[in-house]
Amino acid sequence: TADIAEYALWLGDDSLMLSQSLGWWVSRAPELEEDVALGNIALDLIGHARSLLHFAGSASGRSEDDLAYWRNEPEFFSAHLFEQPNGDFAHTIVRQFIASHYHFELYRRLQSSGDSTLAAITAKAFKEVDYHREHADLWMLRLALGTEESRERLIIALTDIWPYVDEIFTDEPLIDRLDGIAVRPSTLRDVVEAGMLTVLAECELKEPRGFISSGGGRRGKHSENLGFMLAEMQVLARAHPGATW
Amino acid sequence: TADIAEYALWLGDDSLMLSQSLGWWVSRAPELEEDVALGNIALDLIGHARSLLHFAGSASGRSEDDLAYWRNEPEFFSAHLFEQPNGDFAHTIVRQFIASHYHFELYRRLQSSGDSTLAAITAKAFKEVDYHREHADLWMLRLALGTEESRERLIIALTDIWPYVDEIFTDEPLIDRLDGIAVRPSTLRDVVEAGMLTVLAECELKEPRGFISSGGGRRGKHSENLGFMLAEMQVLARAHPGATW
Amino acid sequence: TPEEEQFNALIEADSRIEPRDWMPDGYRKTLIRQISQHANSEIIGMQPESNWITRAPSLKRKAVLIAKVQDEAGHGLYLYSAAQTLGISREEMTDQLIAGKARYSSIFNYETPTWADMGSVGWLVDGAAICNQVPLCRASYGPYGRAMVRICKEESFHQRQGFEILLELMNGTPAQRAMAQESVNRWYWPALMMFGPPDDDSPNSAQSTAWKIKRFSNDELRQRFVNMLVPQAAVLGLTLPDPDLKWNDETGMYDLGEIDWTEFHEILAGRGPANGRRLQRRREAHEDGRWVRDAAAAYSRKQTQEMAVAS
Amino acid sequence: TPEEEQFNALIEADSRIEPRDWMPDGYRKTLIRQISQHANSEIIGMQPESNWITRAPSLKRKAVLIAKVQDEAGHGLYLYSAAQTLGISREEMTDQLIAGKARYSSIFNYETPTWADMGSVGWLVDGAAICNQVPLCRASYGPYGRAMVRICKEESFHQRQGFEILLELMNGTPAQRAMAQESVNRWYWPALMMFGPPDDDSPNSAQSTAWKIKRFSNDELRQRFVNMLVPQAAVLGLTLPDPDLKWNDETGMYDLGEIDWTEFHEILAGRGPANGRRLQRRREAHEDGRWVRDAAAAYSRKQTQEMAVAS
Repeated sequence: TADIAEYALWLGDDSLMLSQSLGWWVSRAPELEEDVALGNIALDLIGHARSLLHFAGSASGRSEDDLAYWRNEPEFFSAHLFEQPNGDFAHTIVRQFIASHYHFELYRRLQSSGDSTLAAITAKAFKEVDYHREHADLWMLRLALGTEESRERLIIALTDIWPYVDEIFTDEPLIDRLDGIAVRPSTLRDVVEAGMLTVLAECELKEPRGFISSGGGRRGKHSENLGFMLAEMQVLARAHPGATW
Repeated sequence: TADIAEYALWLGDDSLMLSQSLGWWVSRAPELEEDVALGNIALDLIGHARSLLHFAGSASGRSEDDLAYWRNEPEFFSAHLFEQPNGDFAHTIVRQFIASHYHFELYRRLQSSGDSTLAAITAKAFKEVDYHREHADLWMLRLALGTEESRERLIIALTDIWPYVDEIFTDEPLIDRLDGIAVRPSTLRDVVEAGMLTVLAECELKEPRGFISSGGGRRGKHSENLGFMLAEMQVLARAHPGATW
Repeated sequence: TPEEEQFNALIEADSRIEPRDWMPDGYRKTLIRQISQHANSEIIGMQPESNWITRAPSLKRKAVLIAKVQDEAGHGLYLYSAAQTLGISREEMTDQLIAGKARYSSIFNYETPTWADMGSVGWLVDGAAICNQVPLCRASYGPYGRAMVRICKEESFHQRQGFEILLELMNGTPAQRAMAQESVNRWYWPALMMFGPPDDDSPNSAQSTAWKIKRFSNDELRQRFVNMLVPQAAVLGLTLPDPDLKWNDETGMYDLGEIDWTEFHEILAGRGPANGRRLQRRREAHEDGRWVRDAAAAYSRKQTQEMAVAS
Repeated sequence: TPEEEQFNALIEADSRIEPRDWMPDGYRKTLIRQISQHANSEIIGMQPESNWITRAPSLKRKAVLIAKVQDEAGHGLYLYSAAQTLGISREEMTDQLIAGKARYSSIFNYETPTWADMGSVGWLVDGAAICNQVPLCRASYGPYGRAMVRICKEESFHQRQGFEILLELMNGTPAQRAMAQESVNRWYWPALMMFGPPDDDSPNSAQSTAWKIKRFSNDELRQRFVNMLVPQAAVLGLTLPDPDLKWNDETGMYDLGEIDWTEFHEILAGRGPANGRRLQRRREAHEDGRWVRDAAAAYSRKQTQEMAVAS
């Protein structure tokens, strides 16, 4: 149905935009091992995005590339968290930390979705985001307990990125129409936050308090960064309408 | 003639790409005074670019915006210096330093070009680039003689940007066809370099030695940064073919 | 006290208070708060517009936009100078802003996802700012009033530019017209909220009015603004998104629909679209620029020393 | 010496030299130079391709490209490990690279202005690399040879992907076909130069050949490469930009046009299209990552201490 397709776009756009940012790191990471690790995560995410976009477009005859390259900003449904710029490595890690804890719990539950395609896609993805979560948790510890500078940078990054946590747990009317198929975002909050707070406690850090972004990504209202991301991501494809690659 | 138009594109594209980068600083400068100063310089440069592009397009019926927004990368003629990314403030200042010393001497001579339009445009621009040069020279001194950190950053920026000096003094066949109209780039080298070396001496710095980029901007061969710049600069205009703004 | 009487007399006579004059602590504090808040608004206000500098769809618009954002930096400078005459330093004001302790106009916590927002910000936001600011040109504190005279001149220019952007869009393609209307729909109500809460809910206003820092009530200014907007919207061919907006023959003014203040209070409480991002970017620019400011200061110290040695 | 005899015997017998074995100083130095140069080439070689990751024109191509650049990081790691067995540290190699004191393949000083370059780099550059590298899988030094086995497997996969990109372009629109041909025109000669100067101008080759580090001459490998390319170009419908290229019935090989080595020597001398930019970006990534590496090292030290205390 159109509702399931839209829900698949929520998930697919999240992964697509996150992988778009992570891909930048490959060749620029702090060490070669991280070029490989961040590259792996970007690859997993782009894989999830492709499956989800393919699924979302199948009813309306649109390919994954139609959806990735030929939609305009208000037609994307990513949450703002997934559109945040890379910042320094600490910002990237905090973004990964939140995203992967969220993905882990979301995909864990979606495996028993009433929609068998969604269930199959997320069953595969679940194993991969488990690794993403481990990778992020370990870096959270290293940065928090490593040096004074790394701890300071991590705290700044937490302040900057935490405002985007709220939106991913916000229910939208679409969810009411997908009972048994989608996971209601608000029901994820407790478990996901508890998981993150456990890691933060090991990091000897408290939950950041401060701004809360009002979001709107699920209604096509995006943070200012998305326009720049799409300009770059789509530029070549759009210069050659109708071409295949 | 088509040759004069192409020469006007050389100059116009240089200013256009430089102002495109400088514009980014407005709202991000190290102090409010620099938001204003870099904004002024960006405005001057965009003014020069508009006059030159307007002139370049007049024979072929193309507007300044046709030329700015609807040419593809190989149709631009900017030298690589003018396409270098902002980097940190020191990179921006070194880029300005070279660009404005070059512009100053170039426009000084072009005022007596056999082409009256070029002469008129550059007569006005000459006064402005004189200020740009003063601004850059002063910052060179501040950064060179300010703190250890600023000196170190300036030296790195000089190393990174100096490779692009050579290209702006390189003659191309077009110049042979514009005797009395264009300024032969190679004839600028001694004066411009002497002017820069004087400032570097005040900075207690030697001429940087290292790589020399082989350039090619005047033949439409660009540095890797230009594609990213154009993607951003042109994205909105290209999304609305035929629209006016 | 005699100083107090003199101060009151100057206020009474609509004269200017100057930095060297005695003034009550409350007056000084109120002004510092208001002027630095205004300066911060100019500085944070650069962000939503600088967002489109690199993507402006014509070179002319790009130039106009750079000039505008640059003007805002200039306004920040005038206002910081005015506040400094009251005994607060620029560093203090900057630090308060970056630490999230100083306020700035909530309107700049909205984002500018489309080019049409460059029109709406000029037409609606600068328009509302002018209605707020024109009376401030006569503010009792001299340096503030004089800064506002310069600022108001430039702001009215900015408002015209915003109007022009929207006009060009409304004369354009269907996509451009839709872009303009969608943007005005988003900005209209937030612009009305720029005048602050309704009069019966505005605690600080009475004292400020007595001191002739404030000269009209929030609701009065809001009404003026709408009276000005309606005919301009008609010229543009834009619909203002208030179904209850209509001419009232009795009052000779437009009746306004009910304002939903929930969003306003949410943003004030730090739950707006871009509160975090605005402060983040200001902090980053400030931190990234530290070594540059340090270099300039060190260089200037060395120059002074050299001159002292030479003389 | 007996050690020398044993070493020579191992070489003679086509056996592997292992890290614990005695080896002549020159052999060790030559290997360190060659392996670290090769590692650096993989690392710098990530740049021209990562240039298109964010702009790849389809999600499939984006994924393939990320995987490829990531493989290069992996190759860098294998090769650094192999070099480390010879007594040089990763830090030393990294520092030499960033200081501009270590070489890397000149081919990566070319830029990739178009998407078609992702095809040409794969087909031509990786193709040439494979011709160079396959013999190295039998290199006398064990760790190097084994690293090369893994690398060669992946490289041949990369070459196929480059071929596929070009094939897709050549099956596409006229603009895509033009993009492919233009790119191949730029990369063909530089790829041929990857095999190094002509044999009569290649000073270090004799000793390396004796030590079985090098197994074929530059010109032999270049010839093999062209023999492989010509039929593939025919399948693609691409013209190789050498008017003198033609089949020679006598030799049973293709005759090649004269290579203009001027550009090659210019780039070696630091006057290429992107020498400065490549080192700048590597330096920036290295410097930007310093605090991260420091944090990881500090954390790991603390963990070790805690475990020591606990036990």
